[in-house]
Amino acid sequence: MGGLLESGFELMMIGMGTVFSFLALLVVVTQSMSWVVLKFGLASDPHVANLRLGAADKLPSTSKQSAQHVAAIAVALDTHLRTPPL
Amino acid sequence: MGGLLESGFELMMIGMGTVFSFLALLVVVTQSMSWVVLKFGLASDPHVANLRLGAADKLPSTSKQSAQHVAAIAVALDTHLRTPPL
Amino acid sequence: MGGLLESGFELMMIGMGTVFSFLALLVVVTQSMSWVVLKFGLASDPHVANLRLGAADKLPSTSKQSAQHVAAIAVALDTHLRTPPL
Amino acid sequence: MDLLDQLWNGSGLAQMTFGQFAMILISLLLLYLAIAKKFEPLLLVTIGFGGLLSNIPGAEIATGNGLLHLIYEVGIETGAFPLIIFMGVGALTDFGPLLANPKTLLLGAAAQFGIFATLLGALGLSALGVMDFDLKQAAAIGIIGGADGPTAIFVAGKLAPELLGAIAIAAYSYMALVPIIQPPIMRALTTEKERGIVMVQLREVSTLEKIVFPLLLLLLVAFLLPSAAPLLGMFCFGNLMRECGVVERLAETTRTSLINVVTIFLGLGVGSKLGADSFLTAETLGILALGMVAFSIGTASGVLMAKLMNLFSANPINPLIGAAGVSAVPMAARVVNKVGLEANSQNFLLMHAMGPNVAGVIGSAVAAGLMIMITGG
Amino acid sequence: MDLLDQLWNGSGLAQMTFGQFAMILISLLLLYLAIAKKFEPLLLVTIGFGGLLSNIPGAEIATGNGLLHLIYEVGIETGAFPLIIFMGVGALTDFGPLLANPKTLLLGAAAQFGIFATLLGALGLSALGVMDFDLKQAAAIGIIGGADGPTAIFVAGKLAPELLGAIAIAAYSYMALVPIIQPPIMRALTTEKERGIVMVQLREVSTLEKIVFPLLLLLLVAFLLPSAAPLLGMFCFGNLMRECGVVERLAETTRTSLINVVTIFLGLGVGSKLGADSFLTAETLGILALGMVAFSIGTASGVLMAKLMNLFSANPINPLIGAAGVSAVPMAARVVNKVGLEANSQNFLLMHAMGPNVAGVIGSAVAAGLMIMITGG
Amino acid sequence: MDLLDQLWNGSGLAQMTFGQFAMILISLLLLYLAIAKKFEPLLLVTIGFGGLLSNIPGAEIATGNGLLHLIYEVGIETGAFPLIIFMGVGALTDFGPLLANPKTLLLGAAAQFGIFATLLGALGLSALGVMDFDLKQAAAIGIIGGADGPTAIFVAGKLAPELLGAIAIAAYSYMALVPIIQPPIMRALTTEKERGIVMVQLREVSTLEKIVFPLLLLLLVAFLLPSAAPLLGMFCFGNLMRECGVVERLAETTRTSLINVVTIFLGLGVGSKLGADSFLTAETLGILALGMVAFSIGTASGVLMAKLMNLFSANPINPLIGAAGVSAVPMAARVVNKVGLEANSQNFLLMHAMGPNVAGVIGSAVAAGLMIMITGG
Ligand code: NA
Ligand code: NA
Ligand code: NA
Repeated sequence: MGGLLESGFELMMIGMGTVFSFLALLVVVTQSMSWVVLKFGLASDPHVANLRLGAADKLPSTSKQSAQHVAAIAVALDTHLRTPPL
Repeated sequence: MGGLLESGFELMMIGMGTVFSFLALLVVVTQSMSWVVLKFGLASDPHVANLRLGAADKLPSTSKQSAQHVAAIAVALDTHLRTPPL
Repeated sequence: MGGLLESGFELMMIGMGTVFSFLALLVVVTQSMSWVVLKFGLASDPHVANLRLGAADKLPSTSKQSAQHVAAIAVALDTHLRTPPL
Repeated sequence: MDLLDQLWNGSGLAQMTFGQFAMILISLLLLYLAIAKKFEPLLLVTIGFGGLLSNIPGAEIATGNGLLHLIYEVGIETGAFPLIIFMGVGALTDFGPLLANPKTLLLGAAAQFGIFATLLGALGLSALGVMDFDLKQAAAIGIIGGADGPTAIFVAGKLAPELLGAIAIAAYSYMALVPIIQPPIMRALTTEKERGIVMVQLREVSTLEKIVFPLLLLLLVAFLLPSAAPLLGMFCFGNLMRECGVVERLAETTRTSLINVVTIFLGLGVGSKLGADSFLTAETLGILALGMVAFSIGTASGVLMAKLMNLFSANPINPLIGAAGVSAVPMAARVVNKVGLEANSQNFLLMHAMGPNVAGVIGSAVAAGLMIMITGG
Repeated sequence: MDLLDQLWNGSGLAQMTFGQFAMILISLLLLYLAIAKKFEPLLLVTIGFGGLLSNIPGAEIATGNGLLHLIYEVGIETGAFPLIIFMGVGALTDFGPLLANPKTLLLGAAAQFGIFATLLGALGLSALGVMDFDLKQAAAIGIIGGADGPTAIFVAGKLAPELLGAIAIAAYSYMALVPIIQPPIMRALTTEKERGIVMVQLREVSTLEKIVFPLLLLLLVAFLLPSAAPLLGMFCFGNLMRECGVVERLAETTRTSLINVVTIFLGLGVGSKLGADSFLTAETLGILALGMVAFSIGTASGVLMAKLMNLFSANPINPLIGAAGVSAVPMAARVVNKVGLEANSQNFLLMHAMGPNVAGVIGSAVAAGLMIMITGG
Repeated sequence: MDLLDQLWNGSGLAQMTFGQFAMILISLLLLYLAIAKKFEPLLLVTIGFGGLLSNIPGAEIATGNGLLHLIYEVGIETGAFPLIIFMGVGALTDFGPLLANPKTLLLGAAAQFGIFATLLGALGLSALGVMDFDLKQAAAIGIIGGADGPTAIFVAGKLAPELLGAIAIAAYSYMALVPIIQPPIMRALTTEKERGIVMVQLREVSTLEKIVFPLLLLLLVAFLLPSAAPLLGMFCFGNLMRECGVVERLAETTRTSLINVVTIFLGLGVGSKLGADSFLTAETLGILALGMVAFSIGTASGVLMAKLMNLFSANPINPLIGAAGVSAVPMAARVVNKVGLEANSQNFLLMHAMGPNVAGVIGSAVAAGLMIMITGG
């Protein structure tokens, strides 16, 4: 009985210690990460936006192609892009 | 052979009896339920509507808060309410 | 070692042969199918459209029924049609 | 060359039996009926394609570790798929018309006579030596008359898995044929005047009644016929999610993604029972014939019950709506509407037929529970 | 007649025990609270209905090959369903407020004191001979204080499956009661002035930070506390899918169809543990009492921690947001907002409370991992 | 203290092997490529995260009763997940361009030369003693050249499950690298004038042709190569649901919720094969090298075949579209379009490339069926 209570008490100490240490470390790590991101301008909106540019956005755009062509290709691409890669 | 037919016949009698008794009882029970609901005005639309008011609707509304604040909180809440409880 | 390479080579021959034969046959079969469909006018749009007419479209339409009635039935049917058959 | 031999021996041309070839044609016929004729497409497209796959020689899709066989074991042998479909149907069902006129539950009771008459018929054929069905098999065949696919599949999976393919095909085929089977029977048993009866408009039903009803139904099942609890329990659960107003996101998923996914796999799993060996038997012909009888008797019983009730009812009942008591939701209700409009072009019976229509679902689930309990499923 | 006897013997009236009857009433009560009072309806509707089904005598839905028992075995015994729900919650969680103010993670740590105090309490009751919980059971009961349903179910499934029903009911009931349990404690431990503290507006958080955070969290778990990896791993996976911007179709399905389907089956599976035999015991009462203690201590610890942090913090922290550290997402954050507005009608704490709120999810998952590792789950 | 020891011994720092650390870095690299570079994100995000989870020491997520191992057993070992994905891809595929110009099927055939050349390469490396692949393993590696993820996973699961992780990584990596691998090969094998060829506009294809095609394809498979029936059967089933017009709700769910859910679990399951022990081997390097060869040879074969066909064709074929025959749907078709526009800014080849693109899916499934039959999967 006493043994059970004792191991419970020990578990409580270790447990709260672990939870606190873990989350405190997470505070530090998170703050460092944010500092790096902000310091090196990695979070600048253009950059983030860039990060999200998909292949579709890199499609060729030549000045000569007519609006009609562009529309046609857009429709075709749109249909096509719905297919997730195999 | 005869035994099989006989137990089939018995099953038919018992079966139709059960189906009829069960659904007839359901008629009575349903009518009673509806009677209670209508008699005691439990079905009045306001009440039913009330029944459906969620916690979100009970949020504080003070006369002083600016429209801006209300809008801000609405957006926040909306985002937040999408999270189903853990 | 040599045996393994040999059976690999054999597999390659048989494999490419099978793939080509299968797809070549599919070319012929597909072209024949399209020929039949187009030849016998099975692809005419009205026909194809007909093919797609569901039971709902065959519902009675009498000249006397008022627009109101039609609206009511439309609503009812719409609700009802959402139920997939048991 | 060895490999060429192996290729030829592995081909369908070398391995296909006549039975498999016949089943492929039957599967294509089912697909044709589903796609071109709109016969219960949600089920017949999936079952038909499952049948195609199951009769490809050497592919072993419907046996051993083949996908369709795994689907069958996981979802149908356990009863899980029909029960989940029933939950979805519950989430799609509006008990409003039934609650507005609860007496129509009796029409749903009467139409189940088709089930028991067919059971007797199956045993009769066996007594005559034409067929060889035991009590469990006869009960499973009878349930075709319930005109509810998931109920028929659930019962067949419990009582006669060896007949599951034929029973499912019969059930869905006749449900698809409801617009052809029912009208002559309905017209034969009613006068033009009866068919023209206009019924009083249904009252509005409150949300609270709709919330309480599935619970009441479940409690009645719990106290009186627990063996019907799996089927009706899941049905009531789906309906409670629909009506209670606080779990709309669950109800929405249940009646869309979930029921759709399970329908696909249910169909493929049933299709796995269309292998030539098990399907191309005399029993299948017997089942198809008995299924037709079951539908006809159920329809007739519903109509006659409505005429009987009319003798005692203050508000007149159009006897046509009795035919909807077989269930075959929602086709039978639409047929009632159509036949009613022929007699009286201002007489819209659809809403009135929806009461007996869903009552028929309850009725056949009750019958199914009873069968399972008594024949020891 | 034999069949009539069989019918009667198979009925619920003949078979129902008093315990089953009581459990049916309790299940109906859960449904009432869920539907009429909006107590965690997504879970209490499904658990409550599962409880109803599990106490229908003779239906065997929650035992053997019954659907609910199969669901339990497949989804809960394996831990799969709570983990998938956690993935879905990850896909729904916005770590923005937490990233804007990472120190609030400490509030989520403090609130976990409720877990360990309750564990000690459970062992204390056993030491006193009032109850008879071993270390694993006490640990599982303690996790109720984490105020996260899936975490509690996951841990109970590993450490004390025999208590799963009671633990789940306690967890969700108290999460539903958060608006009643927390405010008095929050008011007792704070002054009007403290409750009125206005916090500085949170900064905008960049997409990159949001993408990196779940990976950082997972790496920390991997290096320091791998036993928390299943729970936090799935949580981080869901969150990464949400934030990374390139798998939006997967994230969308995860937080809608997938989480909804799994919620339905999780609820039914938990409900299968509400059988009278296992639920109607003295232990259940003990668990309910201990669960209440857990919530209260967790709330108090969070508030006190916030007051402590205020002594060292440049920017003032409103101590109320510490109460959100128990998690109970999102209810606890809303309660904080409400109590804050009472003290200062211009003080919207919701966003500030969301940081500790999700920190509490992380904190209790960490505690859960530790418990499982140490008590040998 | 004992518990502190236990905590330390249970930590990742104490248990992690160098291999696990390396695999965590590799998994992070996959995530980086998927998120920042958009390399097949649907698969590389899920596989990469699965790889992370699988290399957390002591968490046992990818072994025993761990979630990822259960997913692997249930969904990949049985072949169910790749087949369901194939059904979903069928429901997403428009055979219109292929039906308008069926001869492009031959391009899809030619590109499969990459598969068999790679198989021979793998056996050659073994003959040289550099590697040690048997026939089954060589066949599974060759299928990487098919440039279809589900096909590669299905075949690897049957023939060489021990190589599944490496094969899947190679397949998806090279599919992602298609825009980098293919253009130089395409340019090297064609003249500027050939690349500028404008093809005649494709005709409209009727609904009936689209409905009949998947059935025709399946029948051909059934009669000639049944071992390809699981893959092509599910593909045709999905496509029939899409085109037949009567089960739109099933098709819609198949190409959204269902394929999304299965993609998530497929990715996690494949990721469970990225454990350091099985992945960090010389074989993996060999597989990566061979996979690159497979893609290059497949691309070249497709282009050369198109040039060959051009000698006999009335309507000129732009040889670039041959490169789409490897499949890698839809990336390869987009690459064709891009390279074509470089040569002639008015030349939109996308629709023309979609024919060989889906033909490549059929071609590699045929090759897969053959491999499984002959090497005895
Ligand atoms: Na029925
Ligand atoms: Na928590
Ligand atoms: Na391919």
